[in-house]
Amino acid sequence: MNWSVISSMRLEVLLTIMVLYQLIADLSEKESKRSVINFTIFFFAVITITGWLPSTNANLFGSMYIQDELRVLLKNILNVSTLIVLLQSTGWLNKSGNQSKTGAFYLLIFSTLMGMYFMISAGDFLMLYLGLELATLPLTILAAFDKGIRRSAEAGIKLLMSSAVSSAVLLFGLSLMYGVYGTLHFSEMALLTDVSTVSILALIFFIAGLGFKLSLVPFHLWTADVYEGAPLPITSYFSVVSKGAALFTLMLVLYRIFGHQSKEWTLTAYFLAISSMVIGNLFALRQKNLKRFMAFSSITQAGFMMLGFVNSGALGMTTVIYFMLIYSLSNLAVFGVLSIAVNATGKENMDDFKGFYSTNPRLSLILLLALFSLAGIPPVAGFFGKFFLFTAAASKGMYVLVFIAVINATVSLYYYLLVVKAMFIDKQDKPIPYLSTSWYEKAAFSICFSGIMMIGFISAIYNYVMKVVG
Amino acid sequence: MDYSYTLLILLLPFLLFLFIGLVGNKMKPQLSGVLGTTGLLVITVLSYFTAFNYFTNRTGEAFKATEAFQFLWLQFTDKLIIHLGILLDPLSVMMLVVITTVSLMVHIYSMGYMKGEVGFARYYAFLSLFTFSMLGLVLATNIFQMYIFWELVGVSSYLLIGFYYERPSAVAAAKKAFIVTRFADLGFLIGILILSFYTNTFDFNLLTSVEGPAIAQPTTAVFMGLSVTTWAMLLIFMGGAGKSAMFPLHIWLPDAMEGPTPVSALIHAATMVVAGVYLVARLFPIYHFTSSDSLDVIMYVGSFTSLFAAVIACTQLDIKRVLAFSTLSQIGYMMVALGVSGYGTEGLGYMASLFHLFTHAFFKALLFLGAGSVIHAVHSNLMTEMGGLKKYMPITHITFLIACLTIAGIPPLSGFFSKDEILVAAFEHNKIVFAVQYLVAGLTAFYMFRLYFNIFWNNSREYHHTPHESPASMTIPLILLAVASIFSGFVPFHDLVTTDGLPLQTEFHAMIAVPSVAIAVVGIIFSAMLYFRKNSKPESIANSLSGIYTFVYHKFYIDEVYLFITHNIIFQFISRPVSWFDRHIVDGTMNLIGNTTVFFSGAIKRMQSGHVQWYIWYFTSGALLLVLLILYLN
Amino acid sequence: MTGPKIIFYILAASIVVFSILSVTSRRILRAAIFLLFVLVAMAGLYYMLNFQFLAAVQLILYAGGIVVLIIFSILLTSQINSKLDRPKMSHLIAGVVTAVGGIVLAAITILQYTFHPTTESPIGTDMRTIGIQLLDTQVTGYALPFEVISILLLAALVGSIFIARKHNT
Amino acid sequence: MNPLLLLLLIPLLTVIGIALAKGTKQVRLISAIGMSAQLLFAFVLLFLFYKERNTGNAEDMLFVSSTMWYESFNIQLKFGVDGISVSMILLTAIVTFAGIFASWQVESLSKEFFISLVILATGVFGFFISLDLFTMFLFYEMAVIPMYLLIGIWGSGPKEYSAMKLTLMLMGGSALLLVGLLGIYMNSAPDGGQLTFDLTEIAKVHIPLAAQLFFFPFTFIGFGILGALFPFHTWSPDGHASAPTAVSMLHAGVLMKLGGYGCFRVAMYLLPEAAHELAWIFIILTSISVVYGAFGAIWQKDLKYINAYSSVSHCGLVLFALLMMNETATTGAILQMISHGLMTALFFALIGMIYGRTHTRMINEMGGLMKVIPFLSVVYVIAGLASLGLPGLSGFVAEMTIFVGSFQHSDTFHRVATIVACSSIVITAVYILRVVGTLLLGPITNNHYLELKDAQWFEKLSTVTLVSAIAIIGLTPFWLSDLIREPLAHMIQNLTNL
Amino acid sequence: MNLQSEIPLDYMIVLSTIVFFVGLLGVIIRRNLISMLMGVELMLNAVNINFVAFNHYLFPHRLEGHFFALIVMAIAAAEAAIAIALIINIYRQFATVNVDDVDELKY
Repeated sequence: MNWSVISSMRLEVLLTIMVLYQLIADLSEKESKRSVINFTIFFFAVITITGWLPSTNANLFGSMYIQDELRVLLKNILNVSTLIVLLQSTGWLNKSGNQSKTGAFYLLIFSTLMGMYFMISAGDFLMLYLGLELATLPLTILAAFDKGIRRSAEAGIKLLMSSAVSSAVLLFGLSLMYGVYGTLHFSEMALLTDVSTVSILALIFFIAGLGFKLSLVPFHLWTADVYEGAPLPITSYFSVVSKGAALFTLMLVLYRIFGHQSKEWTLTAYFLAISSMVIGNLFALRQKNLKRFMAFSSITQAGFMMLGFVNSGALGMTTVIYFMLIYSLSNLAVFGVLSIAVNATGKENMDDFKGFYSTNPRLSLILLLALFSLAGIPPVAGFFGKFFLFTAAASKGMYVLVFIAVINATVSLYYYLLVVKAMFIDKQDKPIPYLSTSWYEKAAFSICFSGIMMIGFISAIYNYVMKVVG
Repeated sequence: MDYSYTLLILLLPFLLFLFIGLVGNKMKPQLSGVLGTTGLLVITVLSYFTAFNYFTNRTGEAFKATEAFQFLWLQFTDKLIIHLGILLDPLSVMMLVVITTVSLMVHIYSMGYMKGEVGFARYYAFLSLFTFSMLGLVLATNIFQMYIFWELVGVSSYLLIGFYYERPSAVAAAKKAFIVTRFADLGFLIGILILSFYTNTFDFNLLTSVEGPAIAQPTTAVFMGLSVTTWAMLLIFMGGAGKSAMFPLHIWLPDAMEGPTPVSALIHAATMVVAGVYLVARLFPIYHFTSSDSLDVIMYVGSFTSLFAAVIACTQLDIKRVLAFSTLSQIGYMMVALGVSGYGTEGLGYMASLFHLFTHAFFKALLFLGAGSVIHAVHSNLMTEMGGLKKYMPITHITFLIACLTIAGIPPLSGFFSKDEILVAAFEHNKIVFAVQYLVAGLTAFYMFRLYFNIFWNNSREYHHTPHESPASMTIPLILLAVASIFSGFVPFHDLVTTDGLPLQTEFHAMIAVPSVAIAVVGIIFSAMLYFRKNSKPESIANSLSGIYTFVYHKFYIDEVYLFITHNIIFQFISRPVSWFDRHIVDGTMNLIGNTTVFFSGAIKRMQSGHVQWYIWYFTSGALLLVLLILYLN
Repeated sequence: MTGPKIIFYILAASIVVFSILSVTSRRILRAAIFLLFVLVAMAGLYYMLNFQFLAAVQLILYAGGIVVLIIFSILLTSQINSKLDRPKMSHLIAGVVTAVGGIVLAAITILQYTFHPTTESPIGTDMRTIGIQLLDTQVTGYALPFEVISILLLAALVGSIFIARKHNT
Repeated sequence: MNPLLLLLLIPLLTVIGIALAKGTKQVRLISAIGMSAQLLFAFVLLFLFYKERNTGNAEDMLFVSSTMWYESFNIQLKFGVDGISVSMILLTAIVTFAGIFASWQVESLSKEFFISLVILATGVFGFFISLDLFTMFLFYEMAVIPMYLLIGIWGSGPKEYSAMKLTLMLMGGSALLLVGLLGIYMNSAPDGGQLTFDLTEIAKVHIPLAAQLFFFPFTFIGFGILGALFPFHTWSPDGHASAPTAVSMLHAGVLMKLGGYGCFRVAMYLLPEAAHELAWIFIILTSISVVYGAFGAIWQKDLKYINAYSSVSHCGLVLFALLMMNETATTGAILQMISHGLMTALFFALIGMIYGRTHTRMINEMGGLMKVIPFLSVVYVIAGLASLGLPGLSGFVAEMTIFVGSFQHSDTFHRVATIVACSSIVITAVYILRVVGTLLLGPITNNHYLELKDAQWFEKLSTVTLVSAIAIIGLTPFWLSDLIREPLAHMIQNLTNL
Repeated sequence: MNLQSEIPLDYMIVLSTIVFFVGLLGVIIRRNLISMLMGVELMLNAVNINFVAFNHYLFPHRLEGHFFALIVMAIAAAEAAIAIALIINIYRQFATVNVDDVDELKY
């Protein structure tokens, strides 16, 4: 264990320290929760920053742990999203009932994040599976975190049951892969190029397992219920970080290891893309509860991400990462506004937001921009993300798919506009009163806002992603 | 000789229009009137000067058409170019004189007639606009410039008819006039398009010159038995017929009498309505050389219209309408003359037609202004409410009588000469038409004197306030015009305005002249018998053939037919269904798309049943299905 | 018909039968017991495949741990002699179709594929090698998973405690 | 620095200014100043353009400046103008200027209103100056989306429905468009080499016919929807009816022109062979919409609906002329865009002002307004005369150029279609005069119309601006048609000799 | 002892497949949360059979499958623990462990 190992694994190490700190802080009664929160956020900000420091590529533990520029970037994206989630969660944690949950909350969050780290920089399927479980099981607890609230408990058990089955299916696939390839080390599997029915079966089972976390149709049905039932910070964590980790993992595995089976998995992505976009839209149309609404919107967005997978080249990979980055910031902006409103009033229905603009112009403007970004309206970032995804798909000549996608984009615009309508156009006699935002939330918003406005115009960001993907 | 000053003739009225139109309502009404009149006086002088110059120094044998001036206005293709310019040839110069004269008279007359009307300034602005566009029309160097001013004339006529815009009938009449003529203009436009497509030019000189593209290379293309050029010329004539209110496009003219009487005198008697004649005359060479068929059409249309109108005129009670119909019938004469005319030495009809246009302008204007002065005195249009006015308003009476004699064609008044020429031309060309026109001559005399007797003689009734002679501003124009209509017959017209610019030999045909005068006299006597004194003969006659009478009285119900077509066909059967179709079918489909989407989203909502076991089932079977798809189904 | 064969068939038969019983029997406690039998049979299978350590872990962890947990929770949540209501028809049909279809699909796919075994010489499965590899950081070493799983267990522990304890605190 | 960038900079500064402004007065003032500056600069640009041409710069595009933006996709920030774009920019500047003053009385949320209005204008300006398909598309959507808020918040009647319908249909159009653009992009380098979004570059290469045939409908219909192409025009009546005055002005006056412009600049210019192959379909559609729109307008009672349908008819004429693909007709089409833009903006402005006074738009509920609000009525008459093609006003010039140009087509089918299209001038006359007759003339139907006030200064300013523009074009069309024709010469050549 | 010679690999795979889907069947048809959990355990064990079998039959030169199985067992245990906790939680809230009654979140 020399220094270089530590430096290349610094994120994991630091995070472990965080976990342990939370354990201790939770046990020791004298430390006040508020200081714990402050310290945690400060410390995690430090972690996020250290992530951006230059790091050396490494291949540790018998290539079970791989660290390279791309993986660092992916982790950093997750870090930033997580940081925003934490910033936004302060409001929720400071609520009277939740004080006692702080320690457990952070511990679980960080352990899941750790799991995602390992998913991303896994060097073989064992680590990947381990990371996956580490990223899933604590989340089931978090989903059920609102103790004494039936919906939360329901969300927890639903998530656990379906995720257990999904991971079993994934495992079944892995076992078959093991039988076919004789090893589960990426480095060795990448060399093997034979395509057999079994390997395809295994691959699809594997995709199904990750598709579950990515909430692609038809593996998505837990999404809406869990999003609705879980406490709001957890929901946003689900919709951005956990989804992102699954996406990145799937991407790394498919592009880097199963490149020789690209024909099959692009086809799979084709079907998944269409089904996710269409079903997600159809359900989102009729939602009144905004958390549930966001769930289906995120399903649709996942469908759009699949468009990038249809292109099995570097272009596809780049656009997917780029889109995920933009999607995270936009979605987090939406959830930020929601969480403020929900924490203050407990209202989370679309109709409650009627006349929101009259009372909270700033928040509604941010929400407006975020929704436009999700809908892909220029000049905000989402437009660029979507456009490049479409380009990626079109460059493989998949014009039909692109056409379906753009039509779905239009449909999605419809329901995003419904929210806008509620906020700006509709009136109600008692709208949500003016909501004050804490400094943490302000910071979170400023990150999201600048991201949404800037990313599109600064082509350097895209170029950087492209360079990293190589 | 440099005619570039003629630009003023066009520019001045336009500037007057802008000036009076913009600041007219700021200044005293009278002032704008004076302004307009003086302006027009200048123009009149200028045009007389031009005419004098032009006709006195003819270079060589024939009159040459000279383009006084022109500039590029708009370029379509490298060949098809719209110039705005001034073309001086006998025709246009003659028209120049007519228009300016009558217009000046009307301007002066209106000073008295329109005194104290609201929108006096507006009235003069419109008059100037009309004068401008009419002059532009006759001076046009190319057919497209003509079309431009053609439209402008239509609009100014619209504005003037609708001058009393608070009177619904006036508004309706204006609308009708505009739309009918607009419809005719559509024909004109398409005609232009076709003509220009084959000849690739707009320019009159090129079009009408004998070796020009239109005549030298007539089109071989044939459509429904007529050459394409013929179609083009017919369509163009359609435009002319619209403006000149030839049957069946005549319906707007009687209603147009809703406008102020001087306007009727200017636009709907002397100048604008003869634009159709002018148009045909302008393009006469093409008509003559390339499509004699269309000339026949023109002849028959003209002849029918003249008879038709004359018959109606015998029954009308509104004096302005009587005059309107007589105008129709006179224009019919001109058309006939054009239709029967030949070219060069054969060009008697052409000359006669324009001669009649010339004289008609004066005496018809006179008639209208006289009628105006009567109406001004009696405050009514109906001849049944008049009678015995000769002792109240002597000047009007005399001048009106002169006018009536003129139009009836009593020598040596001008009408006699022009009408006589026309009859001669018709006689030489087509006997039937001649017969018709001969009959019409009699009818004309009859209904004009019916009018005259009913107004000035007949029973002298009591008026609630005694009528009195109109002010000088109105009587002076009457006198001047009377003079004009007496002597204008002696103008050596056949030397000046002919098809080819060369003087035309004409001799006096007693065997035509005498009968025509005779029938006129017969007509006069007949009407004198009926209307000189109050008696019951007219009623008895009317009753004896009541069916025909009412039929004629309602102008053969042509208006009703039109009403049916416009309202029931176009409105009910086209545009209403169209808008329904748009709302319910086209828009409906758009909404349907949305609704189906919503319906589907409702239909599949059971998928999210809330039972985790079903979620698991969807998950696994979905995965298996994918395997099936990827592995075995492709 | 050698001994091992017989034993295998017995084990296999018992695994299949008991697993089916455990998902079909309507007395939940019995179901748990059947599950226990399945697990034990599997331990035997592992043992036959020379994975003694794994077999032991199977016995301890599953038979000793999980099943006890399950039974415990059964006792906590429902009366012992209360019968489970029989499955809904729709569920039954859907489940059977999926299960059978899955079996057929997977079996066909797998059986028509011939696996190629390695040519390298086998490595022993005695405790020593297992122990060394478990804590080795080199290739074929499993130190990292070992560490990670500890975090997982920690998280699971904290989480379960948090959820399970009465929520008034 | 490229002078064109000012066209984007001024509005952006205006937006910032408005955002910082306090109170309706300041907001109005700033937006008025900004848009006046924009108008001024548009004229300056015109003169710069002439100057450049006179110095003998014969490039197709002037003031071209391009900076690479997205290297890997070869997306550039490339701007440049030719005669057509300059004239369209002029139009936009004028209409926006008039629009600001026409919406002088917006009180509720005035700040937001003007901001979104100016953003809309920015999108339009950007669209007209950009030479890169990507930025073009970006600005296109940027111009369309503010409509939703503008109609939804400040609109009237069933505003939510109309706003949503309009936005969705237009966005559906841009969805088609997106596919088309991507298709063009992917085929922009048929014989290897770097793909590009650059209009001028793509125009040089020959896109394979199959691709052209596949993507032309996407592109043309995509733009055509915004150009109110039958049968995709139904957003227009509802949208206009519900939109507030200035929005209708900008939308009908400027935004719909994006459609025609794009159809020509992108669809036909880049996919010429397909344009030739498929023109006949769209010629039929457009000649239908010319007559259809006019007939539809006859039956309407609501002023805005009448205008919307007449817009359908007029814009149909634009596309119709474009499809004739000869120099004259195309010139006419562009002229028609400009003239219709001005006319319809004027109409909507007037309708807004009349509505603001009488609180109804139903013509049969009004009458005799000429007596009480002479100024507005006279202007309305002028607008009406312009739209029925009275010589001396812009409409005549445009329509005649179109008709003559279209009739020059050697093919009989085209000429017959032209004659059909011609017939619209009569129908137009019918509905225009009907409106004028019932609305303005005749006796006053409603007695408390007698108290109505005539136009205020800002209303006069906005209407007079438009009227004078219409009159200037109508009286001296030569310079404009020259400005437009000059770039067309070789574009058409590119279209015709394949 | 050594089964390779006695029992073909396919038997093992078929066995595991059957168990796997039987477990799935249990998850789908059993409406008691606890018996669903048992179904899940069955599935995991089926997977373990695969790993162990492949390891033993095909790739005995390394212990990958073996260790994988080991890890899976550990995770299964953790999963079971969490599941029990959540089930108890549900039982507190809903006073039942019948999954059909846990459907407040739907559509």
